[in-house]
Amino acid sequence: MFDFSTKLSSSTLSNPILTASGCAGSGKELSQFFPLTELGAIVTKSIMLKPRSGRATPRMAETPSGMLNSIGLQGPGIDLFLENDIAWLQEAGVKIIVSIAGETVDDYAALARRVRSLPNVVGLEVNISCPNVENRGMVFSCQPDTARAAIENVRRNVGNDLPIIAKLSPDVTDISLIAREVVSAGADGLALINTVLGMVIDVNTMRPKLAQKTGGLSGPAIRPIAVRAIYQVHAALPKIPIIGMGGVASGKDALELVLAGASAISVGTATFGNPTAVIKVKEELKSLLVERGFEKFSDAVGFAHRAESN
Amino acid sequence: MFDFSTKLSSSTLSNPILTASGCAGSGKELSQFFPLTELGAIVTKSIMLKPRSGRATPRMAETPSGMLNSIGLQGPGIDLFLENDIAWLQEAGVKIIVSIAGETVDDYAALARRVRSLPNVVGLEVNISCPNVENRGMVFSCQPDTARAAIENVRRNVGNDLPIIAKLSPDVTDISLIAREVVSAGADGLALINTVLGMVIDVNTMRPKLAQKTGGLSGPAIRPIAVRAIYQVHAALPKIPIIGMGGVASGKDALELVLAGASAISVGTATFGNPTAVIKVKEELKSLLVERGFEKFSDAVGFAHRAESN
Amino acid sequence: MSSINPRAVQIEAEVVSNKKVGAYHHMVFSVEGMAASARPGNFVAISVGGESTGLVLRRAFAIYRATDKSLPAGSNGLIELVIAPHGQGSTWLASRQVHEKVNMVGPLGTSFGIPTEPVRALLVGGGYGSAPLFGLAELLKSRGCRVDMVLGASSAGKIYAPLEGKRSVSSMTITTDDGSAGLQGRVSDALPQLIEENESEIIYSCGPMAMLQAIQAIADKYNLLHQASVEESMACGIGVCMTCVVPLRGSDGVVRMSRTCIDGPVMDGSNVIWDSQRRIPEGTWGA
Amino acid sequence: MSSINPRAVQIEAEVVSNKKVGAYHHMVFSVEGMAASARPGNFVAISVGGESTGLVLRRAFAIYRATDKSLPAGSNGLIELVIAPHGQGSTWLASRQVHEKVNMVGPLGTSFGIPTEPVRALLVGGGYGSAPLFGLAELLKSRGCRVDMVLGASSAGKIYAPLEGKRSVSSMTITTDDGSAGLQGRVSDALPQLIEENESEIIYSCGPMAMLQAIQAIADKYNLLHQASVEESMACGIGVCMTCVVPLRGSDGVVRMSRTCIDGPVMDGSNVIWDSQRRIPEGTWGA
Ligand SMILES: Cc1cc2nc3c(=O)[nH]c(=O)nc-3n(C[C@H](O)[C@H](O)[C@H](O)COP(=O)(O)OP(=O)(O)OC[C@H]3O[C@@H](n4cnc5c(N)ncnc54)[C@H](O)[C@@H]3O)c2cc1C
Ligand SMILES: Cc1cc2nc3c(=O)[nH]c(=O)nc-3n(C[C@H](O)[C@H](O)[C@H](O)COP(=O)(O)OP(=O)(O)OC[C@H]3O[C@@H](n4cnc5c(N)ncnc54)[C@H](O)[C@@H]3O)c2cc1C
Ligand SMILES: Cc1cc2nc3c(=O)[nH]c(=O)nc-3n(C[C@H](O)[C@H](O)[C@H](O)COP(=O)(O)O)c2cc1C
Ligand SMILES: Cc1cc2nc3c(=O)[nH]c(=O)nc-3n(C[C@H](O)[C@H](O)[C@H](O)COP(=O)(O)O)c2cc1C
Ligand code: FES
Ligand code: FES
Repeated sequence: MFDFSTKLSSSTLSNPILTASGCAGSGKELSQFFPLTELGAIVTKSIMLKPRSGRATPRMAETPSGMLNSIGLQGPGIDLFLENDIAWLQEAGVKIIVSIAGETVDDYAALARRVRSLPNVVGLEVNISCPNVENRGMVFSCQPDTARAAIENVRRNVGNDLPIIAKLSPDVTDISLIAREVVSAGADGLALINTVLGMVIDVNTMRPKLAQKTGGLSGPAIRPIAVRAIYQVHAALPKIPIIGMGGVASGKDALELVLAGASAISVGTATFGNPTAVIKVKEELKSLLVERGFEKFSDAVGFAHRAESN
Repeated sequence: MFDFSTKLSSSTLSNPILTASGCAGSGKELSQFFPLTELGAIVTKSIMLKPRSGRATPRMAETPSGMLNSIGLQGPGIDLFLENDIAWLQEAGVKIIVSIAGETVDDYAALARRVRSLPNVVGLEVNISCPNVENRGMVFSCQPDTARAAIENVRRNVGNDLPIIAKLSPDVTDISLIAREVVSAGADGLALINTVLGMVIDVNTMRPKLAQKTGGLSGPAIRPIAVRAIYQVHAALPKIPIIGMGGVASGKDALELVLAGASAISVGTATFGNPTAVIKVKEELKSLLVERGFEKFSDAVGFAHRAESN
Repeated sequence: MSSINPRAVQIEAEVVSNKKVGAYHHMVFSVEGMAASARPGNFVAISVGGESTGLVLRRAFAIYRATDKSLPAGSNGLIELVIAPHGQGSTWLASRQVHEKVNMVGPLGTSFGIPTEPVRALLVGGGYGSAPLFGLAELLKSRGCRVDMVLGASSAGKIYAPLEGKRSVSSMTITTDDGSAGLQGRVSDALPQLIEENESEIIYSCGPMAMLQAIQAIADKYNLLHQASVEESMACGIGVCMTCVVPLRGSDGVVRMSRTCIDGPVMDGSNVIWDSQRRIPEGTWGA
Repeated sequence: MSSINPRAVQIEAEVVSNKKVGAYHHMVFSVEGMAASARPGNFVAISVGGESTGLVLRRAFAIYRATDKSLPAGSNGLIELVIAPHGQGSTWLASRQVHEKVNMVGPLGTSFGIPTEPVRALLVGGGYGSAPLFGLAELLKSRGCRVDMVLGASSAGKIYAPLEGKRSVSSMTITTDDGSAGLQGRVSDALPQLIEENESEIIYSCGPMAMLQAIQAIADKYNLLHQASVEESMACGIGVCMTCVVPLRGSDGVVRMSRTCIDGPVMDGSNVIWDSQRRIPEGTWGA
């Protein structure tokens, strides 16, 4: 029997396939296409303290093998989120990784307190790829000091039984440096990668296509960047579990990220092209691992790092 | 009559379409498919002081809408390069932008001295997206101080009539910062963007596909990153000419980069898929500009930055 | 929390026919049970580009007709679409041959609200926006409504108005920007007179956002109900991406950025805050 | 500076026929004048994936046959390829229908060297590596050479050896790894006996790098010339990207990383530094 379970620090998941934050609605929408309990866990869209309208439209542009989005963290705020979305997911018996996003270091602390002990919540993904309103809108995870401050604040407010997973932006000179910083600040795991900053210009209006000009690039186009980031960070911090994501649409894609060092895989943009993409990824990944003679999923994690002589 | 000419600091080119460094061989190979004099200029592969074997194979992997390469700057060294490649291009009457690459700050100075006054050479592209052997292989253009040092050394060795164009890596937290730094160090223009660091893992061997593990991602996949980088840098330094590149395969693609702020366009990976890609880009870009009522190419440069009210 | 059309399924739909009609392709797909649950106004979302494509997002297409009951028992239902080859995705779809299969999710979204009493309805379509109106016209007719239709486009080739579709309408007006068919001008130019002549009580519309906005202004003036099928860029079509939003006033009076794939595409025109592209209207919840 | 095949041109080639043969597709393309300038060993580079594809690189295919002179005056030349559907690119190509067009650049690369005197030649092919050998056999035969051929593959379905191709060979030996056709084993196992029996003077080979390397060892032992058609990943096929290199000893004795699309694919086997994947051999120029 193949053992498909995986561990994210203190939490064990039945399998390593997750949704990606912001790419699965409230969960309910996808439940029409497959039982959400098939997932290792659902990762919720990043929630903020207050309700938020998000950005103006157009919010998206298709790009070669990818897309840009600038949703701008639209959401109902933590109160309604817990009341509606989380309650529904708990009822459905789904394991949940809650993703939180703040505009200030204090926001992260306040959000962490709200979710630190909820039934079915097996992880806290701290999306620090957000603009810091107290520092000229600079993204938290792009500077070691602000990345550290956000995670320290979450750590102080969450006990050791809820894994804290810091989600990093790839738009930095040295992602291993940021990874080390957040781990030393108390993160139990890392989520790699958030979208890559990009822009599309509409050649008809001759202006940026998105209302907010720039957006986040996701999808298969960025997969080589994700694999590289995961490989680099796993080499630097081999014991820290990584949730890998970026352009995974098939089992082969997921396997690439696992071999690079990911202990779990989030599927984002692929769900837009195919509502059942997560199930496809899950089934294909399992067959590929079995074909290659693995008896446990965990043996494949970081396997591409083994010495050349093997 | 549409005026397709463009200026890169003190040099005027008949049109803004160039090859990308490392993507046009020595020029000769392409000359079989079209007269090289059709180009605004040819940008040569980055040349180093000494002959260089480059990296071991496999050196490339195809990726969704892109490719990874790790050629490792294979080349004959500056002596044979001037004797053979440059001599041939001069004979052919082609305008040349020479690209140079160093392992040390002194290499850049030595190379600059060798090319500072050669017939037909209309620009010096300084590829500082190379590993610095004196600083743990950190890429010159990824740190403000080493980026500055390399450009200052070139500036000291080149007169004002040969434009110095610093070619930057997008793999940095803030590309405008690096751009400002190299401009204040004496660069007359910028080339944006070099490849994005990536990796592909071969799911059969379960190791990195490229012999050197990581490689540079190019092609349409990275176009949104190029557009964003050009837009940001043009906003920060509106008077500095930019050679734009990254995934341009059609006139529409080129127009995006021009509207973002590029005064010239290099076509790289697209040439691998289509030997006549540069000519296609040139012709399509011209028609698109004429259709949109532009009388001069230069009026379109940075046009996407105009005020919203227009 | 609004949710996805509960009848939506994902299937491999086979192309049964593909015919060029003016500027459009009229395509028929064999869709198993999907046709039975489709209502006028619903749409389908289709994967485009094939195996090695760089196009990662689905494309949405309004259902032109869904045929189920009239077919012999046991046979597959049919869904018909009207495709305007525009960019890469629609051009790929329009070049599919008979027997090829495409991945289709549907039926999606809201449908046109049908009055319980017979009313005098005016149906307004722009370009391929006429597609969902013919099925609607049939349904309204069967409920005893009077149905007038006005279709506009830039030129004659872009008017989609097949003969069989006209069965259910009492009058059909055509407008073209260049005057190559029907009246010269925009549909909205023709509306006041049509509303007055036909004593219309409700407007159903589908077309570009600017057209819908102009119709809303007229509906306001004449104090008419207006059910508009809006069109925002959609990445997923199933409510999970939040790209397709428009500001919509809820029954509680609060304006929220609402998903047109779930709370739409058919929306009550008077609740939509029109002309809000590139900005969030003041007072929107969470702005 | 070596340079691209001076006869290379870029054309839209029309598919004239596409037949499945064992594990392969035998495809014929109408290529205007390209056939006239093709020599055995040359290859073509084809764009794959179609309009909206995410596949950005060309794929290289050895020319199986080029027909020109035997055709009526004024008609287009033909180029034939043998395609193994493997990944996305080759699978796309193998599913092209008659009358579809593909963008083709060719003829590219070096060709097999033909001795000026009649010799006794042994042609060795692995899998689709047999493709360029049949045209070579015809040419050698016409020059009065004796031609023996040995083809190997993992199993019978992967041996490409059409009847018409065998016309020019004096003997044909087949090996398969699983013994499903011919001798069980690898081609290199069969070589020593064949060389001795046929008194071969030169080996021509085409197939996977590991096979070519094994053949070189045998050629060295028997002191035979060995012209090998190598296969490295190629991004461009026309000498501009430097991805396709192998370490090759030049006439000056210096080993350089040389482009297999320009200095190859046919190379003098004794000058190739085999087994150099994932490392640069010591002493290579510029290493
Ligand atoms: C609810 C709904 C119903 C639709 N019904 C029809 C129909 O019946 N017939 C028809 O031909 N088309 C219809 N469309 C438009 C269709 O979904 C495609 O957007 C259009 O065919 C252009 O796609 P493309 O790939 O050819 O163009 P591209 O320019 O390659 O598209 C790039 C991206 O932009 C989006 N996009 C481009 N144009 C539009 C547009 N006008 N509206 C929304 N998104 C756009 C595409 O969906 C895609 O994600 C409908 C759209 C929506 C949202
Ligand atoms: C000189 C030469 C001659 C060739 N002749 C033939 C032929 O006659 N018949 C035939 O079926 N194939 C031939 N090939 C292989 C062919 O070019 C493709 O590489 C192969 O079809 C796989 O491409 P794909 O898109 O299906 O696979 P993918 O796995 O999608 O290819 C991804 C990338 O890897 C490269 N790649 C994958 N496998 C190989 C390989 N074995 N060798 C080199 N590059 C590879 C591809 O070119 C492509 O760039 C030849 C290759 C070369 C270099
Ligand atoms: C429409 C959209 C919305 C997203 N929203 C969030 C979000 O709220 N929080 C977050 O951490 N990441 C968000 N992401 C990033 C994804 O979770 C993921 O990191 C990224 O898209 C790369 O994965 P993919 O290529 O599989 O989509 C979003 C991505 C998309 C495309
Ligand atoms: C095979 C290959 C070789 C390259 N060699 C160089 C080089 O020698 N010097 C350099 O500055 N950039 C080099 N580049 C980067 C390109 O010049 C260009 O910046 C990048 O590929 C983005 O453009 P593209 O997407 O059009 O290829 C190389 C790129 C490729 C794909
Ligand atoms: S299209 Fe994705 S939420 Fe509406
Ligand atoms: S394939 Fe590009 S140089 Fe040989």
